[in-house]
Amino acid sequence: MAMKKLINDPANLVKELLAGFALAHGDKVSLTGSDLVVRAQAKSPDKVALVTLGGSGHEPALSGFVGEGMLDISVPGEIFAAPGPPRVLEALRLAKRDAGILFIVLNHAGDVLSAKVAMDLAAKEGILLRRVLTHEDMSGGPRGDGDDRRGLSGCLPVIKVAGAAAEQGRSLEACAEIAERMEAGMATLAVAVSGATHPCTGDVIAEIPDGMMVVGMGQHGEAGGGTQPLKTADATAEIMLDALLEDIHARPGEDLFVMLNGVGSTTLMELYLVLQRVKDLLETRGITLARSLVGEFLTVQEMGGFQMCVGRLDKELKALWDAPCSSPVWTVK
Amino acid sequence: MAMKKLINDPANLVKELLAGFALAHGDKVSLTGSDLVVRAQAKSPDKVALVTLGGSGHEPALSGFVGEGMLDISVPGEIFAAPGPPRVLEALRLAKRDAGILFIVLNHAGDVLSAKVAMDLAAKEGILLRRVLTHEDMSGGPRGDGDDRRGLSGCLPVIKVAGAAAEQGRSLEACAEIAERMEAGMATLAVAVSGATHPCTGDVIAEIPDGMMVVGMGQHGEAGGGTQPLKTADATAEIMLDALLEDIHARPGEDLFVMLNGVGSTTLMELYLVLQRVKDLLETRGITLARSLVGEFLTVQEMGGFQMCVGRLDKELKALWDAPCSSPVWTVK
Amino acid sequence: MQFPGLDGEIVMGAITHGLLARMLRGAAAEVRENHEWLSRLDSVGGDGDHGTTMVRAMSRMEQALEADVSGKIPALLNDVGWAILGVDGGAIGPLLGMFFVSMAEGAEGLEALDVGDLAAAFEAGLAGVRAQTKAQPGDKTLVDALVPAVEALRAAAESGKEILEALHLAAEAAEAGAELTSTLQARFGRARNIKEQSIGTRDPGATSIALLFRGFEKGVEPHA
Amino acid sequence: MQFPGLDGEIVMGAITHGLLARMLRGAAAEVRENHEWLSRLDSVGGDGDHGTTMVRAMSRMEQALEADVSGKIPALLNDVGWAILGVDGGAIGPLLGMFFVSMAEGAEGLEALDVGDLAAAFEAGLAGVRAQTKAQPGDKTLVDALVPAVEALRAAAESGKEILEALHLAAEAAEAGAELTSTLQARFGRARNIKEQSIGTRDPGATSIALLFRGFEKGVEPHA
Ligand SMILES: Nc1ncnc2c1ncn2[C@@H]1O[C@H](COP(=O)(O)OP(=O)(O)O)[C@@H](O)[C@H]1O
Ligand SMILES: Nc1ncnc2c1ncn2[C@@H]1O[C@H](COP(=O)(O)OP(=O)(O)O)[C@@H](O)[C@H]1O
Ligand SMILES: [Mg+2]
Ligand SMILES: [Mg+2]
Ligand SMILES: [Mg+2]
Ligand SMILES: [Mg+2]
Repeated sequence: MAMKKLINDPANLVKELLAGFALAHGDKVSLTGSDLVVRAQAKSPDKVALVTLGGSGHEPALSGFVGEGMLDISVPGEIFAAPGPPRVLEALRLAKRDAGILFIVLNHAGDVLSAKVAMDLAAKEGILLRRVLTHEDMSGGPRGDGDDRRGLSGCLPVIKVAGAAAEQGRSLEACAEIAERMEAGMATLAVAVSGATHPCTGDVIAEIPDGMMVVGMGQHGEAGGGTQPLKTADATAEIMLDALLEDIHARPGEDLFVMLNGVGSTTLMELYLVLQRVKDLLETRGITLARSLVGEFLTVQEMGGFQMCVGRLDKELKALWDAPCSSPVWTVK
Repeated sequence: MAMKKLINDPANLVKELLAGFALAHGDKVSLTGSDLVVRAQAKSPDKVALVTLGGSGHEPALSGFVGEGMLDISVPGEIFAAPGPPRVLEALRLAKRDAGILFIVLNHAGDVLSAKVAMDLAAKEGILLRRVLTHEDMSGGPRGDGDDRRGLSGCLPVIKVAGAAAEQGRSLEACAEIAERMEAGMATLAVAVSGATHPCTGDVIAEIPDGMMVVGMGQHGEAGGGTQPLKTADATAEIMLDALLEDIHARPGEDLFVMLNGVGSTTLMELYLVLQRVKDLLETRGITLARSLVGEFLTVQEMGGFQMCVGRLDKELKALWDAPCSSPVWTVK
Repeated sequence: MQFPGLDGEIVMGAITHGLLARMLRGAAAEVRENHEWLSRLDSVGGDGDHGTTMVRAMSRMEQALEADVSGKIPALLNDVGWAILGVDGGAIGPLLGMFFVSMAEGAEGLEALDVGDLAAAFEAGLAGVRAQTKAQPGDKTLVDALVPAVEALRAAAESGKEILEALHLAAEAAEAGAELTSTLQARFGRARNIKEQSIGTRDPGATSIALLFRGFEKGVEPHA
Repeated sequence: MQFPGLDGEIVMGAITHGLLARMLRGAAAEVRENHEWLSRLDSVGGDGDHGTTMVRAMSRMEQALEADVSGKIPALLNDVGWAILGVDGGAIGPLLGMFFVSMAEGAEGLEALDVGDLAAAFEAGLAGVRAQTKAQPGDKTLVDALVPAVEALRAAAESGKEILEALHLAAEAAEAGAELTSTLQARFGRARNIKEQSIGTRDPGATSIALLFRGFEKGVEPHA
């Protein structure tokens, strides 16, 4: 697979992309300090702040989730690499407030470690924060063994509801509880149909043989599931949904959201087919598709495939899901 | 290039994708009649209606442009094929009103012919409408010889400003004038770096050799420009911007918008690099990047590359650009 | 002249409703047999779907033939036209659809068509097509096959030719016109984008017209 | 013992600021020489960037060495630690960074380190790493090289070994620990996702630790 990317010097890739990102979404976000992405209009300091960190190369994630009703700060790292603790600490200092910081960390070793160091240092400075770890990738291991489960695109719904709660002025405890409730009720499963390349090194991220697909692929092409023949949209939807519903123990009568996150070259066209099938399958099980979200939110360069994230919604979470927000990836009036 | 798409029976592809599309964006759009895409909340009948038509397979276009402050109805055709006149006529009948219909047609033979037949029939039924043709693809031929220039993603800004004008209650004449002013001041140029496949037939849409790119590729892989070695993001931006600025005769002191429309597998990351460079280049020419739009609006399946659309903005067009809207692809509060 | 074995629907020298249906079925068969060639021609300068679209148009036409209970020539032609207009098929759908819709107008009120009536109906069809497009003969479109075909039919009518003979001459003229398009540069349709590179290949739309007229002829030919 | 030719900075049996700088430069050289191997190891169960990230960390370390004007061991170690923390480099950055930052705390107030001080500083560094991760020896991480290395240094100090000898024993122990990781299944880091498939390859992080200790030794060795 020859790399065909329109880039400049790989050494400046992240700096340049952040500059362009801030330019493209200047009404919603801006850059500050050591390339921290912050809201264009800062949230009132008496409200809980939301901060996250993570590698770049997954655009629009994670910085695209910054904005009113969502994140206050994202700390973007290098391509697929967590930012180091100093910049994370810088973000925590910037967000420091009496109301506290909800610190959302996706479960990947680098992110977790960087966050841990930064939090330890922040604690010494009297910065009040609560960490919420997202680890909803069911391909990592059995539910309960949380450490094995990576954080995939499910961070988006978590950020949406917790961000809405913070915007409403709820306490740190309340925001953390909401984030954790959302997180605990969800699971994500990925399918990959074609590979991608690392934009700096040209290294192949996942090679998927012709006519095959891989269920359970991680965010950087890590293996984790079975290679199997490429299926129809309907059959793929069914395989994935069945596994996810079993994982979250979904029961008839429940309300769920479904997010379909295209990871790169898979078209919206395909995702719409999958969503349609998901809805029908849920109906036959007596489950309501209460909310849905289809698009490219957390990508893996030009990889083909998508992540299906399914989660439980109660009345409060639904209201928070529907609450106003304004970020590059999600605007609710 | 082996086709790797998650689809079902190709014969039902468009029906299925429209159902999923309407489901995913049920708060903004719905399906009616013979799969016409309409706004979830209809516009007041005393305001001008906006209608368009076009082939499918370009998701989110064109139906993703339906919503408050944008289109009232889109008539989606088969994959890459214009809808036949009867469904177009159905849409015109549905939109019929004393205020009139602004009928936006992208310059492709099929669309133009289908629109023409439908308009002739509509005229017999006393339906008041004005057609606006978008044909801003500068690779088609010299400016002025409009018939040679195809309608590419530039329809989006046209729909945005004309839709905003209609929402403000302006007359059909005024809306048409605004659409035409926007259209006359813009040009689009496409670059392709990798090909795609037709989802129904598996046919290759554009084969682009390793290490090469094609400037001036049409929306369905039609040739139209030169094949050249793949360049950096900066160099590509410069080649394209220079050509576009010359085409629209941009002068120092002017305000322009730039839209970068990813057509499939090219990442947002790359588009952000291009935008950054475009801004710098405009600055050195004394031109202001007054508005920008980066994303995937009108795609060509999994093709790699993007369309750069550049256009003149006056005070009124800027205000209309910023006016509230709510469609699957564009929401302004 | 009386064609034997054709359900007795034949009126000497005139196309009845039944014979029209045969003509149309003949056209459908001819297109179906050659659809891969049509797509191949379209893939040079267009999007390679012309054969597929024509087959879909022909299927719609056959459905209209199946559904028709009017027994009237104009009604049948109008239904066929609308059926073809209903194909989401790019350029060819509206043009071919309007050809038949306009033909129906040209045959208004007639129970059967003699050679002159047939020429008039085809002339109306051609006018319907030309109302939709600025394409002129020489622009490498279906107009290049349709104009000579209709002219040949009119000439045959003027010189008192029989229907089968007239249709044969029209088919020959359409084929000659289509063949000639390979020397032309496309000025309409997707193929205009490839400019000079369109020279050397027949226009797919013109080729379809040639196939339709060949099929009309075969449809009314006495069965061997 | 006095090493000749080392700028007169050597105090018998103790690591001065200048010698510490040599140790660190030695480590950087050793990693740089082997970075492709490190990335190859990481590409089995991880994302293949470990060598690249380590090189970036070493470059940052060298910048800190360059910039250092304190002349103090704790300040130098702390600067090096923060420099490495500043690398956007996934898992290894925070762990290695905290290793040096914590070492600095362990050397607080000292002008030079005798073998016992050095052991204590490394123990503080190890504790700093272990405060960040639940990984235990046997979990196939850098802990598997670091623990035996630090233990060997402590044992050498207890038994009155000289610094060079002590660093040699630590390097040997680190290498043995890193080599042993090839028999283990990864329970931390990205490689845990490939489960049993991680067996058979050395852990990249542990391998880096072995290279660092080998480099420490080489850095203080008398020049040939
Ligand atoms: N503007 C036009 N005027 C006349 N004929 C046209 C025009 N555009 C296309 N055609 C005819 O249609 C044919 C292509 O039909 P088809 O492939 O079905 O449509 P599309 O190009 O939309 O895929 C061309 O070969 C040409 O004969
Ligand atoms: N949670 C952890 N605890 C201890 N060591 C870890 C942990 N995660 C990763 N490591 C170490 O880091 C090494 C991988 O480093 P590196 O490739 O730089 O990071 P990343 O996996 O983020 O790309 C592993 O070989 C392992 O030794
Ligand atoms: Mg075609
Ligand atoms: Mg077509
Ligand atoms: Mg790694
Ligand atoms: Mg990494």
